[in-house]
Amino acid sequence: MSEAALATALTACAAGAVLAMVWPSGAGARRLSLASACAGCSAALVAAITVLQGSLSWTWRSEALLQPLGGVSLRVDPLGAFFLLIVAVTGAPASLYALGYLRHLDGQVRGRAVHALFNVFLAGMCVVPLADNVATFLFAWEVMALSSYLLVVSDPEQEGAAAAGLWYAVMTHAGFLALLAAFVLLGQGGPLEFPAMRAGAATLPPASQGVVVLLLLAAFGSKAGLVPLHVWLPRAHPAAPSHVSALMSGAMVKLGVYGTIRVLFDLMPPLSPWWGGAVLALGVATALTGVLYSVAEPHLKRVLAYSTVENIGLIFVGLGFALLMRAYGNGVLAAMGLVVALLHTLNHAVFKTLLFLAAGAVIHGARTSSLEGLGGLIKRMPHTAVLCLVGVLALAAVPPLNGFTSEWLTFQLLVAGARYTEPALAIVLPLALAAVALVAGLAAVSAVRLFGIAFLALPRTDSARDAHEAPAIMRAAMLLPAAGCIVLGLIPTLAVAQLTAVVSDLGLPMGQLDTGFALVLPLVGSQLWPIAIAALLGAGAVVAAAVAQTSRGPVRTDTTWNCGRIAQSPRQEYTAAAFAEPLKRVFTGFYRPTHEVSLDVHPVSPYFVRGITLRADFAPWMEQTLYTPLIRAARWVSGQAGRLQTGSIHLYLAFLPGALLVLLLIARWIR
Amino acid sequence: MQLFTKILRTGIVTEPLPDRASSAVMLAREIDRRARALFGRALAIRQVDAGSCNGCELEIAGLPGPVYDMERFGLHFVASPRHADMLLVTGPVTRNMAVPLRKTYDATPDPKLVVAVGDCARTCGVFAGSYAVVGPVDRIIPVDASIDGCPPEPADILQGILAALGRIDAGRRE
Amino acid sequence: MDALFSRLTMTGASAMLLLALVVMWRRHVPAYVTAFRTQSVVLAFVGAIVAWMGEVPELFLVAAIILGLKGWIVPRILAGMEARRPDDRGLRPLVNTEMSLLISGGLAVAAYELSRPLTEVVSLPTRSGLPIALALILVSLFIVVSRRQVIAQIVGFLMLENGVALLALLGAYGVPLVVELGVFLDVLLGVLVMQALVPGMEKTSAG
Amino acid sequence: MTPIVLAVTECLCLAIAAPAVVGYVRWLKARLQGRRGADFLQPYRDLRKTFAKGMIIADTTSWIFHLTPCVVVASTVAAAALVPVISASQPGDQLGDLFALMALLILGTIFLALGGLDPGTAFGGMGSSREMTVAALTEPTLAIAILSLALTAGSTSLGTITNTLLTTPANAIGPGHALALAAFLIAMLAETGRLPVDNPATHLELTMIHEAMILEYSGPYLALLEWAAALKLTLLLTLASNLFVPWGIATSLSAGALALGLAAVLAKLALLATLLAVLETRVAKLRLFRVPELLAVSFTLALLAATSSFFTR
Repeated sequence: MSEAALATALTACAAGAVLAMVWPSGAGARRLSLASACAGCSAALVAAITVLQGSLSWTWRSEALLQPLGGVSLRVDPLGAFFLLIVAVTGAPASLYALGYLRHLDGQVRGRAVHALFNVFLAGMCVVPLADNVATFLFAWEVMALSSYLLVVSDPEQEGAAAAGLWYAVMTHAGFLALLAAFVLLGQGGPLEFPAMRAGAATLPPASQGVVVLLLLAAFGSKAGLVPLHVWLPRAHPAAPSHVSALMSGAMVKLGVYGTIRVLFDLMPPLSPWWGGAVLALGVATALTGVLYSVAEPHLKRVLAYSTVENIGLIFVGLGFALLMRAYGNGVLAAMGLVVALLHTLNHAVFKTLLFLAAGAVIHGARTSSLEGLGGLIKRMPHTAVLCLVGVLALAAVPPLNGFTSEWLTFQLLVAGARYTEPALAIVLPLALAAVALVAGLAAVSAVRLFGIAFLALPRTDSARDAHEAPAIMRAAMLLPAAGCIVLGLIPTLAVAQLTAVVSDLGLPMGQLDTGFALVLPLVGSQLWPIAIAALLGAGAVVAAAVAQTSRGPVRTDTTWNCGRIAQSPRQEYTAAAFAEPLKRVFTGFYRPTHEVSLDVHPVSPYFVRGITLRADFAPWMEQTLYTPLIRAARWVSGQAGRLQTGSIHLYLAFLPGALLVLLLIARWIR
Repeated sequence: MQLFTKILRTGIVTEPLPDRASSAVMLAREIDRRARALFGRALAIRQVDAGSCNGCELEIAGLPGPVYDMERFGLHFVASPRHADMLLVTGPVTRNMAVPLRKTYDATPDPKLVVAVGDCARTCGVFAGSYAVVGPVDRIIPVDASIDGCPPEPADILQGILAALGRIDAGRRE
Repeated sequence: MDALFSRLTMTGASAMLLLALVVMWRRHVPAYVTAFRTQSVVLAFVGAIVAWMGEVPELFLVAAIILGLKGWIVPRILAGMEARRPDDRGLRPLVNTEMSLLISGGLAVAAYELSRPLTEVVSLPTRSGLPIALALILVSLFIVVSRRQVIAQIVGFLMLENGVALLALLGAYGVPLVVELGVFLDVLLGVLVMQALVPGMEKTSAG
Repeated sequence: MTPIVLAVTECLCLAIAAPAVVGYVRWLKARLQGRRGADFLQPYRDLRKTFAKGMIIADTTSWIFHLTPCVVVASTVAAAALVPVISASQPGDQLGDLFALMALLILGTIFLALGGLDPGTAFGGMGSSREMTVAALTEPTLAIAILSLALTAGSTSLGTITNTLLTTPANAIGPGHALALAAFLIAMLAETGRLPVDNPATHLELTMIHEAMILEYSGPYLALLEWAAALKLTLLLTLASNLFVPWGIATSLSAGALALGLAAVLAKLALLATLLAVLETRVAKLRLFRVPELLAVSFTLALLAATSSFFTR
């Protein structure tokens, strides 16, 4: 069953890629390729669910393909299937959405290329979580990276696309090299098959074990966007077409999480607690950095990109906790940590897909992507507004939406950890709890700012004033993840039940977590019953509305009260920058804000001011401190290398024996 | 600590209010029954300075204070006409304040009352005939009660408000 | 009985720690003096408890001296100094308030971690208060480092002394009486000397 | 069945008592200012009047403006349903725990902020921005205070915390408990917009936080919002009294026990409200940018509470 479904999925994607190129009419190419992409995602969904339900696992091997690298071998197990599920639930709405979103590209070669690459991208992401040897993994990983890179740079008139693509390419390939090195070390010269590595990893000397973990964190962290390797996300996401950003943020980034889990929990034996602590700290730092920037960022899609960084941080908090507990041999808590991390991965995939698609609809409809230029869209794009509100509330982690359940579980996790462990942790975990709580609060601020500035009040520009609602197909595509947010929020046990299979397959004892509709945690003696809470909220709201209706007073419409001013103009509204100002002041040490005010005064007297221009920005100190030196060093090295090219043919010939000699010596020395 | 010992030593300094309004208060029109029942012992007031010399504001500032304590009658000032039941208007209406006054009146939900405070509000006082003055308050919005005096005493203002509410009977009627 | 004993002493100790935190939060120097006075009273109270429940009668005397000296005389002297110095309420500390508070929180947490070996060797019922005493010492040191007003620094020094006394009380039911008296004399002399020196110090440090 | 009925009655009790608490605080403050003031029933009269008044809808607003009062009321009521009031037998624990309560309050705050942004006035946006900032900075304190309660009680569900404290009252002596209470109370002042964070009686838009968001509301909507604010204050006071000083709360469902519980919670509420009034008479409003310092204080207290309650448990 699942084999067939998976085969269907991959064939559908391949067919989509081909059709996009060869079909005569542009519109037909769009429809067919994206339809087959959607079909592929559905098939992948079926495959994933069958595997998770039966918690079965099967392998498939072919020496013919990728022969020189040792053949392709796939293994479907619950962990891989779960991430396949994530790819599917993100990919299906994205491809539906693209049907309407990319209509303007019909008849252009670029359109065909984008559709084809989209299919390739999907196929690559479907294969990554199933790879069972290094060759397959790296191949699929690289397919994924290259296709997404091309998609990022696909729009020439998108400003900064080339620079974003460069950042992305450099980061992802640095990650690739680190990954290669790590796998080679992990393989210890043996066959680079995951089962062999799993067997051999126990005998890995601790020193090289540390190196491996470090390299892997760098590699997967650069894909997932861990601080300080997150710099490419806020650059690449705005440049890419929105359905691609949704796919990257919802699924591709999560495959970095997948890699971390696969290697640290599956291939490698329990590590020393220090690594768990390090991952936890890394997660906290990532979450705080992401949320602080997402609160202050003026660009709509960059706000979402930074909030992705934040949520990745929360996921890694769960992972680090699980690593710690695994190191201390507390299997139940480790399992709980892993479940929380995976659940939040799924939840974030769903609502972030929704939000990126909504952002695409906004940019499509209002033709501007800066929050400062938007406003009042709730009247021009009513349906998008409702869908976006759902996503924003999930982002803010409030009941009864899915963001809340995983947030709640994270809190419970840290409390349980503080109760059941020795003093060292009891001092670390409260700080982590405080940080996570702060992140939750700031995420709420960012959510209110995003929705309130973009959709409420008066439009701030003409383009926002005559914005138009997204086409029906796009709204239908957004409806899917919105429904997902609500269902997963009301019945979290749906997902948790799937996760038990994953965790027990990784050999961790699954503590009893789910009963019916309520999440019950016997460990901390607390439970959550989202449906009941939702019912209570609904009842309260209905009663309140009814009470408000019963009043006998006359109701009339009037101009907004603005202290007797003659006319209200958008210039009186609070801007996105102003909304974030208090936090900028509180965390001024983090933002390092820069202000430059320039007065344009009348020549007659400095007291007649014609205009004031204020440029407020904050210093990107992470880039400056970390990447500027690196770039300078790279420049220097390449400059030195340039010296070698004197142009004399003899020197070039002399390089050959020299290189040969060096290599021979190295080989001799290794033996 | 000294603060609270002082509080204890001072005690309550609120002065009782005579239950018949002074002759300074003039009632333009009776409050209707429903509004009276509504505002019986709860009224929110928005103060509008329609161009006064701020003498009346100085007196009005005494109302929430300990001596006159308007809160004991269930009266309090609010920050927005949306929350208000009564507009307390001072000053001759200047040209610049005519529109804002009108807008403030429109921004106040029904039922609502208007009390004009001070001579200027009723007759434009010494500013009568100035090119900058449109006219008395009732030229712009309907006035329910007015209080003479330049400026009127806080007690008179309080009695005027209560008279407009029909809680004490006014000194004079039109 | 022992449980009550330890909890009471611990409550007193943490009250003293909180009073040290007051210096971080307030910017008004007289408040510092009040905080120190109250802290000394609490210290005397803790001493009395130890004397009573730990059956160490001579500690009653020590508590009485603490009450008289640190709870009355020294604050009087400090208030006198305060009256004679220029008003510098706007004077910011070297570390801003949020940071100082978070740092002191961190110091307290660290104190818990550092004093674990100590609490393991001590077997008295009062040992659970030791980390707090250590935290008090660290925080007062931080006050001395991070404040600009000289009086605040003196208060920090005195609170440090309180912390040491608290550590002695909880860790070993107090040091011999003679030593205790010597310490009191030192404190008194120190304060008097500082009182003489403050004007000069103001000039050099406050800038 | 009985527990459900009891829970509903408790929720109703809070809802009905809420304005009286506010009125009592106002009356006491008036007395402390040397005024006669209005009696504690005044808020009911104000609410009745505001409910019956006409309503004005600004022409720039959207359906969010109409949704906000309903959601704010709903979230506050849902939060109130989690709080043990008269009896410690807590069907509310089925729904959620303290973290869920926190999230429900945040839900209300979020919609209040959206409602403030919807008309597009400067003051509304200002209020929303400040309210969200304060709410975000309060979260960590609340979380750590909850943690220190959970460390001693072994659970984050309200009923369990109350019952554990009732069975082992020794937990209450000692620093952890007191520190957590202090931290919780400071965070509560910030959450409910009382002095020194926000002045509930101010008329100056520039100093407003909560009031600035509802400047555009009138009539029944305004009444709903004011009543929800009162309910929020009351439920947080009840929470403080029953989580930290649960004694007197009914542990059985006998009439006598319930009566005693009612009396006890009323007494505790009165005490806390008096403290609040005295505090608001004593302190002045902080500058907005000193509020983070206050929250840092409460955070430090909560941190100390968590650490020490770990070591004493």
